[in-house]
Amino acid sequence: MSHDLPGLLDTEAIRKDFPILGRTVHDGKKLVYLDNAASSQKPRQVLDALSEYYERHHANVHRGVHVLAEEATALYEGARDKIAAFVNAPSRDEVIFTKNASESLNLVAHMLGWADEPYRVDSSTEIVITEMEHHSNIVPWQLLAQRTGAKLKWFGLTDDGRLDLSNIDEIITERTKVVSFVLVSNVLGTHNPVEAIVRRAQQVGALVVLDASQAAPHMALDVQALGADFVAFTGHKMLGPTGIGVLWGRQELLEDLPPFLGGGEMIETVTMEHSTYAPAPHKFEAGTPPVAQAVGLGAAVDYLGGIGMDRVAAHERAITGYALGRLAEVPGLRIIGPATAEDRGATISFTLGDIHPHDVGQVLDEQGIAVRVGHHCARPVCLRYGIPATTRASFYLYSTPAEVDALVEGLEYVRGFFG
Amino acid sequence: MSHDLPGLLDTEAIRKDFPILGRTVHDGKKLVYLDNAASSQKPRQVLDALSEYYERHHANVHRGVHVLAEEATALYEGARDKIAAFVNAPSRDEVIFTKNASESLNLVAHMLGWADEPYRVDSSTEIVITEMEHHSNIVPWQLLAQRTGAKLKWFGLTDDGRLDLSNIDEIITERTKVVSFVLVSNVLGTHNPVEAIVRRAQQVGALVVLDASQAAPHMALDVQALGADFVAFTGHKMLGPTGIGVLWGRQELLEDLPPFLGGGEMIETVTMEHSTYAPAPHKFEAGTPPVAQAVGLGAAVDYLGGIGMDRVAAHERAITGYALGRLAEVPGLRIIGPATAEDRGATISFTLGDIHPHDVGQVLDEQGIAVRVGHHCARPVCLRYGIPATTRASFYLYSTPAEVDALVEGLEYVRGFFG
Amino acid sequence: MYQEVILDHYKHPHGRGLRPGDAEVHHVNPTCGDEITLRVRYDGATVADVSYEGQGCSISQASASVLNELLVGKELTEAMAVQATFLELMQSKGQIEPDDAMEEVLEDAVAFAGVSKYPARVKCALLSWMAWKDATAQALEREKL
Amino acid sequence: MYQEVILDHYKHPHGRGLRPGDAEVHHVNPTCGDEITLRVRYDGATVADVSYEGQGCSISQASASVLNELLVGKELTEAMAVQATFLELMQSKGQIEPDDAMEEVLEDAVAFAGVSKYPARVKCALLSWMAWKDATAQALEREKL
Ligand SMILES: Cc1ncc(COP(=O)(O)O)c(C=O)c1O
Ligand SMILES: Cc1ncc(COP(=O)(O)O)c(C=O)c1O
Repeated sequence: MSHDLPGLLDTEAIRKDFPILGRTVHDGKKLVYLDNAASSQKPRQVLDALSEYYERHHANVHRGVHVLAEEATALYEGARDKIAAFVNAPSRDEVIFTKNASESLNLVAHMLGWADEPYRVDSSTEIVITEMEHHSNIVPWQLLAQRTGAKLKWFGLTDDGRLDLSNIDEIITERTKVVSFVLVSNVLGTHNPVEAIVRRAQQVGALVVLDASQAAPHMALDVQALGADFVAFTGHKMLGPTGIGVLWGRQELLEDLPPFLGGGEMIETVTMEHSTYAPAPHKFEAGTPPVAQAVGLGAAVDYLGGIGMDRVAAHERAITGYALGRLAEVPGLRIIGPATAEDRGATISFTLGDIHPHDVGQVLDEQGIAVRVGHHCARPVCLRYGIPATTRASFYLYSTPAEVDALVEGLEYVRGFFG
Repeated sequence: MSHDLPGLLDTEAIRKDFPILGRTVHDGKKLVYLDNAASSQKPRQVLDALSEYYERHHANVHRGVHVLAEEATALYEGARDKIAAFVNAPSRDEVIFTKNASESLNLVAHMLGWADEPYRVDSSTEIVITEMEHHSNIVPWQLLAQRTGAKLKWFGLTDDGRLDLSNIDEIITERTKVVSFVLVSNVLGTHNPVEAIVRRAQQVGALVVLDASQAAPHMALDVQALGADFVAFTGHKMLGPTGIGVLWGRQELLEDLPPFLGGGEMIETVTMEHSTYAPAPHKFEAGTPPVAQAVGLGAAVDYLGGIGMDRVAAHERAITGYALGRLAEVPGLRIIGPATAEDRGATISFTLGDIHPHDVGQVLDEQGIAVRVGHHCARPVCLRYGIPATTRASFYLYSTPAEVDALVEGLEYVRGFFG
Repeated sequence: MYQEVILDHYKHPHGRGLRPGDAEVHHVNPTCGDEITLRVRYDGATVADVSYEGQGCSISQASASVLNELLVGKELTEAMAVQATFLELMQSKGQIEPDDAMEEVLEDAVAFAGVSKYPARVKCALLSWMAWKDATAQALEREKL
Repeated sequence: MYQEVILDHYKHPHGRGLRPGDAEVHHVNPTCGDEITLRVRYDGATVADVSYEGQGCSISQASASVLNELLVGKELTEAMAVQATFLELMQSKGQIEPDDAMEEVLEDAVAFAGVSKYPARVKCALLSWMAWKDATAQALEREKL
């Protein structure tokens, strides 16, 4: 198999940075890790940043007048600067650290539920999402709708895995307070058109929330160019540690909207009767923050920035194109989502005849190939396409064409096994 | 200075496990870390568990059928088993991982705000806290009170830093739905009497929430013996990583109470119209959990368990007694909180004449001594005692009598400097 | 994990399809979306029929087929004992090596021993057995009324 | 950080105490609980008085004393320039080595250069200066009405 794909990164060098990629499983089988949409692996540089932090600088942040507290604070707030630069935020104070993307999205939903006008979601208003959302961008809005009486509406999907925007003017109306949707789907791989939705939302004065969990790891993100009001993503999918997520929000909104979690760090002054709150981002960061995890995420975006997000995207485009081509050769394989590399990410879901994805995944695993199977926390997508589940292979900057070949061979073996 | 204190641990051996304790600051001054109530340092064993996790086993947990996902899930759920054993929980399913103690406490407040009867907090009901709470156990209840119309009441403090329970029957009444209080104060060091409060709460059918953030690191915790309904604590203060907290809750309550954050992992089944939720603990763990942090916290409780929490407590009792004695020698020093080692933790707050704590802390820092200064996220305590702030020295299992001596010498120097 | 016996039951399931019964349940495995609708019919204390329909992986399908083969015709108490033994085996995390006595009780179902090593798949194997237990409880409940 | 000048101002503060003024503000440093109540009085465009009371560390107390010494008697525009220069110095993270020109503007206040290296203390040093700016804005606002 010749792999002369334009745009590929030097994966041989990159893979050396990721200790786990050298692992073997099932008695010596080389690990082929194709579960990056669930979580990425971590380079040595991120692990070193974590160790260095704990071995040399750890203390609780803010308020401290001793050396360690000052160092820890500088590292934590320095990580905020790095993330702000990574997504081109106009201000560092617009970057809120959360525990994961799910918390980021819940945070927005809660703020809007308790907000004053003009942001308040109540029983006279509507919330818009889409049928391709991750549960983390469905359930918070269902809860908000139940608790406020607001109506939840959504965009449907076309047969080829794209948002159906044909009825956009009926879905997003004068009653719409917020439109929340995924930038890149974690099941279909679809890269959604932001501009059309933002334009319509702005017409009716609705806020726009972007779930960029599957975008931030894979492409240059520019929150100013996107035009959304909030952008959420999660550290562990972009080479960072578990236990950290990000919510970017427009400064004016963060000033106007009420806090969510209450506690240390988010206050200005507290009496038993009444408290006032610190300015954003601290207003939204109650309690001791994920300090080490922010430092680790800072190292992760340094690593990604060092390579260049455009080169990461080009690499994944090449791998995705190659994978789509090779998967098309496998008899009985049906891609769930866009069949071409255009406007899609490096996540490919498929079914294989009537072999259940669990069985596909298990037999692939026996060959050392790690894919994810199930509904990928986006069950409505499966319902929409009338399937119980999919098998999903997802790539990242360290993925190689040889791994695509291994997947295809593995699938042939699966077919034989259950044939 | 002879230090023949009964109960001391072999700190020489223990300190070797903590890389940061070998650090020097300010051009070669030995670090004397007395800011443990803010956050503890981490032993090598915890850092190794983190590295090992990321280098060998990381994947997203649950739902995966590949080796890494199974290993990561086993490690994550194994950490839950360890925590459950550490606090003697009747069931592992009662242990919820959060991002910190603040989230744990907010989680309870939100559950009660959206609960059905008999738990529901609304405008006809009352919430009880105390004047010695950390902001993280004040603000969530203030927010809940504001949003539901419930009335917030609290126990006051006696002059010697203890809860004033003389009016317990007026404070906790038939209208009380929940009583939330700190087991060991992070400012005063006071160890509060649980039994009397639990008894009265049970009389009136109120739930009891314990903020054990300053207890779990320092003594054997037995949630069954405590008799509370919820117990919250935080990983970073007990040798664990940042980014993880715990909420223990009674199984029946966790079954009955509504979810808080919505998203992946916390659902049973999702359609666009409606979702059902997984059983606890997953119902309360939306999104990718702090997997590595749970593993690290598991290693931390292994470390603590290896030494034995009773021995940790004895060590700290010895250090505290010694420190209280030596601090009494410093002219102008006033202890804020119980002046004897009885029913108190290893956290000592004080003022030094009219030298502002900021200045005390800064000049101590120049000598390598790290203490915390300010209101320690418990401003009402300062208001109660009519002081702007305190200086706080807090000890842990690696603290030595020699460090107490260094503190006392440092304070003498401070007095001279501003004298 | 994929013993011949399992693959056989998967490819040629026993008693599949829904037939009249005394109680019906619908169980879902939320972690993977496997679903089963299962009906039980009792003839006095005898398991007269277990009929089912559903979608799922080979493990969950084969397990339902084995269940049908094993339990239909048995006395309820005996069937309960089989269910309990199967549950014990599946929750053993690969620690139980089925002995002759167990094989006698479980027959084809011992082939699932290997599955117990895979926590993510144990639920697949148990789906129909849990559904059966639930449906049986409902049928008994109704009897009483 | 603790220059002689700073300790002197701390031990012997200038102009402390509240006297009549055109506007009063109350500022708090939430990170440490330092508080100041500050009044300004203007005589046309001249800073006639800055009176204050509060509690705080040596840095915040000395800084208020220096402010009083420096600004009282100055024309508003000049006082504004001093405030801006002090702000710049304090936000320099220890990167600015005050030159003669700066010393001429800031006089005793240059002693705070060292404080700018300590992020947790910068707010202490700025507390009174921010309060002064705020009070001045209020006084001017009122003038206009
Ligand atoms: C008594 C007490 N409660 C709650 C907390 C909050 O813990 P965290 O900041 O980890 O949420 C702390 C520590 O800051 C504390 O000392
Ligand atoms: C599109 C999308 N949104 C949200 C999430 C939730 O991220 P997390 O689990 O880190 O909260 C994920 C990943 O699980 C995702 O793929």
